[in-house]
Amino acid sequence: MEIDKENVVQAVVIMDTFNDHFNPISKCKPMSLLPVAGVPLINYILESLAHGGVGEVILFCCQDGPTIKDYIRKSIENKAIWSVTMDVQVMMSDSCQTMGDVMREIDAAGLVRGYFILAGVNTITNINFGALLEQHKQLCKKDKGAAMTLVYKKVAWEHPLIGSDKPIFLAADANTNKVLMHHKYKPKSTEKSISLPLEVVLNHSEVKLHHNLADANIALCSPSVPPLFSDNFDFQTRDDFVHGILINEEILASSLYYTLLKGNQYAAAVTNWKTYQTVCRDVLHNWAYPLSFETGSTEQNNYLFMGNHIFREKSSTLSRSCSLIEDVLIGSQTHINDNTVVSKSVIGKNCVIGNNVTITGSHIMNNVVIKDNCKVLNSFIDEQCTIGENSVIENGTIIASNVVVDAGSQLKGTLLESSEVDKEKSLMKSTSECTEWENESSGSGGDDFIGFEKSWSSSESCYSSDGSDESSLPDSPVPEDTNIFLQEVIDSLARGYEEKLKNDYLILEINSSRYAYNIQLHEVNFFVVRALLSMPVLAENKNVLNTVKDILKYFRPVLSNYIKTKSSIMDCLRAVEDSCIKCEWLDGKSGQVLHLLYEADVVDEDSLIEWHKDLEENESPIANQTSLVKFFDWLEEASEESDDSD
Amino acid sequence: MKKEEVQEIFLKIMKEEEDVSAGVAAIRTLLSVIENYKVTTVRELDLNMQLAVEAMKHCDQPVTAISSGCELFMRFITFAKLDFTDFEECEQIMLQRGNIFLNTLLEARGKVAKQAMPFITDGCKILTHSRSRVVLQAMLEAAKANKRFEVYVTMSCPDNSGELMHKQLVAGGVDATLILDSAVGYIMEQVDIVMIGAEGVTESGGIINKIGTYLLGMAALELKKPVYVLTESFKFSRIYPLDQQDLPKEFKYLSSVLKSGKDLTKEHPLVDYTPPAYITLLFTDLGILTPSAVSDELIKLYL
Amino acid sequence: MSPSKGSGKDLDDKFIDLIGKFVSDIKNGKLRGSNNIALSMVTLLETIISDSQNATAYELCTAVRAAGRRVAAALPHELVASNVTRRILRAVRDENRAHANQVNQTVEGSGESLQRLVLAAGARRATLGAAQHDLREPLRDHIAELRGELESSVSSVCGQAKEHVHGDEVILTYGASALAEKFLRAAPRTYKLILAEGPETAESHAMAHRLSTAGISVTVVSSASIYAVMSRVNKVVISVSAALGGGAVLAAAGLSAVTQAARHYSVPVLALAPLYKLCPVHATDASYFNALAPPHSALPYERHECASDNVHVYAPMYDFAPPDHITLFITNLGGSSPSYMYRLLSELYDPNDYNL
Amino acid sequence: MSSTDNKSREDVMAARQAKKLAKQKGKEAAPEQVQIPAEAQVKPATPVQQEKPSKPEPKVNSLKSKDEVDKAVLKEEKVIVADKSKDDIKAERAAKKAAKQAKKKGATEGGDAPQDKPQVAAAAPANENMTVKDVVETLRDIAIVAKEIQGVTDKVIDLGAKKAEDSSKSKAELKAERRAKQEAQRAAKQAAQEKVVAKPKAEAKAAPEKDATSVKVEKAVKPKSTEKPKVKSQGSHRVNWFQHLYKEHDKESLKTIAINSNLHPAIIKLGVQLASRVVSGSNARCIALLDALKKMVRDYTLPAKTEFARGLEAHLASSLDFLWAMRQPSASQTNAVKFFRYHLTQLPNNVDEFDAKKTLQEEIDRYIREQIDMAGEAISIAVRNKISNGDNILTYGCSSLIERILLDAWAAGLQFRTVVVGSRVQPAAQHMLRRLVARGLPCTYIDITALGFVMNTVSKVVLGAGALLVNGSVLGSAGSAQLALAARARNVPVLVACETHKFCDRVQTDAFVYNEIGDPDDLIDKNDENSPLKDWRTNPNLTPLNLTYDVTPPSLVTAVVTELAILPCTSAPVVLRFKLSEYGV
Repeated sequence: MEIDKENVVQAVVIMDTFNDHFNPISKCKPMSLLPVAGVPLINYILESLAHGGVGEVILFCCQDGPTIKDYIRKSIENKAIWSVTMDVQVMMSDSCQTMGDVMREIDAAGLVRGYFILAGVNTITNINFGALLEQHKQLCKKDKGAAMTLVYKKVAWEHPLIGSDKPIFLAADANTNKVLMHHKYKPKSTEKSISLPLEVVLNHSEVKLHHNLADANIALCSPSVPPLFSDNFDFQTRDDFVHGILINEEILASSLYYTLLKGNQYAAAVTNWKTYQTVCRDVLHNWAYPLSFETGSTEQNNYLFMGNHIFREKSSTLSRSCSLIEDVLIGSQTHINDNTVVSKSVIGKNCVIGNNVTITGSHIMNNVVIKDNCKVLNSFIDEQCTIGENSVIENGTIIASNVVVDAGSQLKGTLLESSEVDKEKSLMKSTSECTEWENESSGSGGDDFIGFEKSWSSSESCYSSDGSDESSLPDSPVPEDTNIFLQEVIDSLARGYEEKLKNDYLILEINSSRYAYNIQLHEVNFFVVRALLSMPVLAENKNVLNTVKDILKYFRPVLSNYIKTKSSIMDCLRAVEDSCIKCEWLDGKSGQVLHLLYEADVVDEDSLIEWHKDLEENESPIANQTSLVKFFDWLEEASEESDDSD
Repeated sequence: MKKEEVQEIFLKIMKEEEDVSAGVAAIRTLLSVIENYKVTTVRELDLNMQLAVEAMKHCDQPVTAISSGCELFMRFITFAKLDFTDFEECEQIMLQRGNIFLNTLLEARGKVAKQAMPFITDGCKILTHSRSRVVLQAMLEAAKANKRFEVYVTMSCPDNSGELMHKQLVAGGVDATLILDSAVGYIMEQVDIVMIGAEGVTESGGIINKIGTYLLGMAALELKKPVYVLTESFKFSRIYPLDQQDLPKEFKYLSSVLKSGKDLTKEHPLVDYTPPAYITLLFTDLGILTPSAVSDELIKLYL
Repeated sequence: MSPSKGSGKDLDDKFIDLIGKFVSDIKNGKLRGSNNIALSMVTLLETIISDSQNATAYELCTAVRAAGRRVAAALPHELVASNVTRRILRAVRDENRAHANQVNQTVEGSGESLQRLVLAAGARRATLGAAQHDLREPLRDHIAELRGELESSVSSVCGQAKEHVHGDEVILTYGASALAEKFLRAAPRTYKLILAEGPETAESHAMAHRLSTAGISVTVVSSASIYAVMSRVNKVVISVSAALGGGAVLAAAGLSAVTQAARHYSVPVLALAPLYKLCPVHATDASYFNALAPPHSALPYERHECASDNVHVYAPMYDFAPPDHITLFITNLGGSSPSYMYRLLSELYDPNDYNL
Repeated sequence: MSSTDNKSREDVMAARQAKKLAKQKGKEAAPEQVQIPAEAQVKPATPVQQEKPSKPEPKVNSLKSKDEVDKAVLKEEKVIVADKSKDDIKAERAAKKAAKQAKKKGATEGGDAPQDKPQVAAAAPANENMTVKDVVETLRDIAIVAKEIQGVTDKVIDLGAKKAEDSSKSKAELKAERRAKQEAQRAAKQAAQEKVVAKPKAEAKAAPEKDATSVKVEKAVKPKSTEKPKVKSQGSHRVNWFQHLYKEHDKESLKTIAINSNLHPAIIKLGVQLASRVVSGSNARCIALLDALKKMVRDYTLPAKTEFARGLEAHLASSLDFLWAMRQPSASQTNAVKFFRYHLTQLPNNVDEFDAKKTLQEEIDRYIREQIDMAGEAISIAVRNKISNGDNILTYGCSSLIERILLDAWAAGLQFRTVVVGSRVQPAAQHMLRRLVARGLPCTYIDITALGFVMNTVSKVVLGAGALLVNGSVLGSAGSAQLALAARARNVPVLVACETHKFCDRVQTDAFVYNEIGDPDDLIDKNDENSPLKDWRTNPNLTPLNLTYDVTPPSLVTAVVTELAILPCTSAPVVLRFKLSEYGV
């Protein structure tokens, strides 16, 4: 393939999803190594690229680059099939926070030579990329401006791929397949009507409208795409890009196209736990052929087919009396003991499942031990976990690796992580989520995997909980001045808050001013929070804390956009400290504010505690505020009680 | 050399070693005959042999295996004879090769069992008839390889050898059920495969086996279940029975009965003949054969 | 017994890369058609043989076997590849025997037989004895021979068309197959063809179209009406994807329906099976027959039924017809009845290589 | 594929809408709203709908309102009859008119726009037939729709077979008519707009695109364009053993009949529906026929000084000729007619017209109730007793009876899995699957080619039947015999569920003596546009053959389940004899 560099089909795979849908799993291992039907995601994408005649792949990692790098190295040593025809290079850049940044990076580094395929690591497909890209090139011959061809799979409206992800509405010219309008609903959105601009209909002889498309997160890009990203620094995600292009098509002089996959082509993206379930099932049912649960291993046919889509690795052992109902995948060396019933589940390698265990709709990774008489329903258990006897785990409980669940514990819709603190937190969280389940399950009746609904709703789910009781204190001081940026941010936020603008726009604004004044990221984090806490509304308002609460609630997306990493959380806390000192109306309420932030799941304990520590170290004025002290006491005891709760 | 002595040796082997089949026992007897009764000429040897064979056929044991085994051994002798002129040396060679021969025979059962392995699939139901050492071994090995399968064993009158089979299977951790001979038709529709042993395999590729096998075969064919026969190759014999009547008497009845001169039509035959049409495959130490392959083998040997 | 059960260890890397290339070619559809696959497998093994530094029987057997095993592991459904491997192995063994001219040269064929048993020469064990000849030269001829056979096989199978298909007959064939198509073209054009479309509709239709343009009168029927038309059919001609030990047949899904119907009306069934498709496995080994194809052909993914939890959609890749459904196998060597398959197998392969 | 899915969704919407409207006894407001929602579900903004009702506007509206009215009264059959028949006539007129317009347009300027040509071409031969064809084409499209609705409104099973069939059917019709008219309009407007500026046309297309009706517009035109070659080449494309069957199939018969003959509209409509397979499945066809007859009887006016029986008989004969020309009578239909004739002859000579009509109608109702509804129930119970927990029930294609059986069994709390076998050519099975899944039955769907794969796990095979012949062989939809054979190979018992009104005294040993040739184009793969078969008409050597039935010999059938008892199918003659003594038919 080295001979003609030019004709080699290039593909860029973005190894991060830039969201926390898979927390806490995605915290402890890179998304790309999350196993779907027993096979790490990365294998699927690589193999399908190889099938599609791609010659060169750039894996772009923003986190855990090294892990991925040596994973790739290993599989090349093991002569993975794709390694023969494809050369894979891993790019790393921890500075990238969004896909936009990645594209800019790529543009800067000049990695792509020409037309290329842009896919996410969470894509699972069996399409022939080469052919599609060729098609895109042809199209570019016709329309110089053609920047990107989006790839969609048409499915029934009721299909879970749509139901559980953000549905798309798309209007396009029927003759040219030029995208005219692209609208992404909020998940489970109830809006029944969308307004189609008249000119869309007037200017085109025929218009196709699609409302039942599943986005496989695949795009065929012209060379012009990375530069476009660089020119418009407010493009954060692909959707930004799409909208940007559509809104000011003339200015950017580029246009979008879309293509639908044929009947026998499969494509889906794992965007949240629900789609994760669906895709796993599809893989088991062989829709993604030739991709299968044996993808990536040179050895095929190591699985015994036992009817009803039950597969078990040859080396796995079943006891006589255990029964597998349907849609079961059992990895190698796993042993299942007597009277255990497994259905609609994936069980990884080297697991030991005890007697009288019931496992339904769950995903159990490698080296998990489940003791006798357990019940595991609609849950995800990551590697090296141990589940004690008689425990019941259900409703989308997600257990990160190396957790030991004590015997007889009951977990409903909980997030469990190995460290004690987290555990306690998540248990608290669970209270709120459990309520979530009820009203959701009532919403979509009899949905098997209701548990996994949490994944995307988690962000909202957090404000449904309000445990704190605020004492409302009267005060109305005036906000003091900070630097211009802060002012700008405050203004835009304030405006946004009054006019109830969409958070996305605000984020854009903030970013643009960020770039304008070129502020460092951590400063941005700091100032955003600072701004939030020093909005004029607060000044006039009587009941500060409630307002703060509302504000937090309203700007949750903004926050979650900026406050992701640990460092950013520290920024945020510092901002709180700062504003508590600077703004009178927050005087003495730092504790409550923190509590709110904490309830809103913006900050987590360990960072809180850490922060609290260095507060005391460099004895800051608020360190010994009663409210603050109260809050941390409460935090302590909360942890204790949760500890004896399990 | 005394006829009784020979019989004694033979019966001793049969008695002492539970799981050695009559054919092997016979051959071993013959070997020991060669050892013990020194002779000087090939001719004498032949005489001795024939005598011994006769003797064994008359010691009240099911004779099918014996005869086929002996036949084979005689053939072996003749081959051996051809190679050498000097009788002394010939005899030595004969003994030494004889042992090799014997060992291959002893290995046979293991091989057969191995052949049958893949046919015992996880979760299948097997019907077997009477007691066959090969079948037993095959099933026990399958059980060891933690395959989950059920076995139905016929009682198989008159000697109820099925009960022993059943006992041994259960002991070996196989999920086995004992059924009446007359329940074959009833059980047949539930089972997936029929797996039986054989006392002798005829030129036609059919088998001679414990009485009731024929019926079993017919039922299986009617319900389209495959019939697999597990047998060692030394049970191949050069007879070609046309029907049940055509089976040699000494096969059907114990020599004692024959001697007693009773009216045979009133007697229960011990074995029956199952024509090749009812047999799907034979698993032998020579490999997995279709019935038609048997004659091929025999022809290669005897012509 | 058979040398070194070890995995690909006993192959050096350049071979492994070669194999990887071969495998990925097939997987990415660059290499299609059983015949081509067989041929390129031969080439692969040839290079392995000629490049392996010391070419004693044992070494070669080990290398070839390892290669074969590796390919088989990667492409379990390309039975042809394994068959070719077995053929080569057999060649190696024969050559070896020829050199170390052993007692049992007289015994034609190899592997177990009563005769050998009786001859009791433990010689059989010494098959791969320490004979240190370089076998490359003679093997080259063998391989050339084999390649020749592969190349000619299709034509020699089709050559027999005239003997089986007569004018004014009604022939039914099932699904699309290059071999069957050639065969039907080779026959005198006066017969009428009923083409029952197989699971891969498009190919079947394409084939129907080609044949009809070639001047054969073709009637296309759906796979549902096979039974209905069968009573008018004189002969059924099918091309198999593998002829198994014991005379059973592995072919495109839906074949059993055809053979059953044919049997019901006692219509003779001709199975086109070039020698390289004969393979010494038996019908039980589930892994071959439970291979699932993507179910799109049965039910398009767009239907939300197939996403609902209590719906399973199956589309098997292969179907399996028992020996008694097949009247005649047509190989390069002419017609042979299912009951005779065991013989062909034992002539082609060495029993020790039955499972690689 | 999903375009139909898509469509179906909106049609469902439309249906609901319609019901809602129906409640407010068809105000004049109704029509506009009605057709808007049909399309407007997804894009209320398009101006198209507003300006859409072009020339035939007023008439159509009135018609529409009619539609609504009779949707409203759909529940009670008495009234529906009148309405349906009436607006039916209008439907025909509308269609005819539309077509005429189209033709005129086409004639006036010799097809400048491509869309025009086919119209001209088609319009040329005989506008009578073409109008019918028009309706046929549209109706064929609706066939799917009808099924969908059946699927959604689960009436099919709940109120026993009779109601089910009737309701779903009438829905189908209503939709059919409304669509028919819309098509007519659209076609007309199409033609009209060809010569107008490109823009409105553009919208006209833009609008439908979404609910996939534009596809239909094409459809409505395409078949006509291909019409000529078809007629021409037909001779060469007849599989010679089936020569005797082809004439029954070809659509020529549609040309010959004169719409404005004295045939009863209900009959004409039924004819069209039969020809276009809107009404299919022997039960449905039987009920439809009886229903039509009932209307005919009711509206029959006795000519002066003729005996009622004779007069009606004559009338009946002519109508039947028409119907059978449209599609071969199914056994159920012939039996129904036999029964009707019998009661006609039973009438005393001096009977009063009113009483006569009354008795006849009652008889018809009784027949439907006893022979179909109650029979179905009896059979369902009988089969249910044969199903045990953990069974794997395999069934083929789509049969209202089987569906009823399975759903009842499931409702009765039996735990079993259903294996639905379909074949590519007949999509019916997929609808079956859809309906079963909707009720939560665990299902497995396979193509008929996968039979061998599942058969070893199947515990019973339950088949529906078109007819049970007197020699015990079963006339079922093509493929059933194959199932029976495969089942036999695995010793799986095969049950054929068949009401005794489908027993018929014909004898048949293979699928050639009597059969029906389906539309050869169904064989061609719809979803790849350049299918190698598409030009088969120009290739004399290539003949797609699409059989409708095949015959399962008694040896392959374990038992026939009838309302009388579970019988060996060899005892068909006994049943017939028994019925003769019972009902005189």
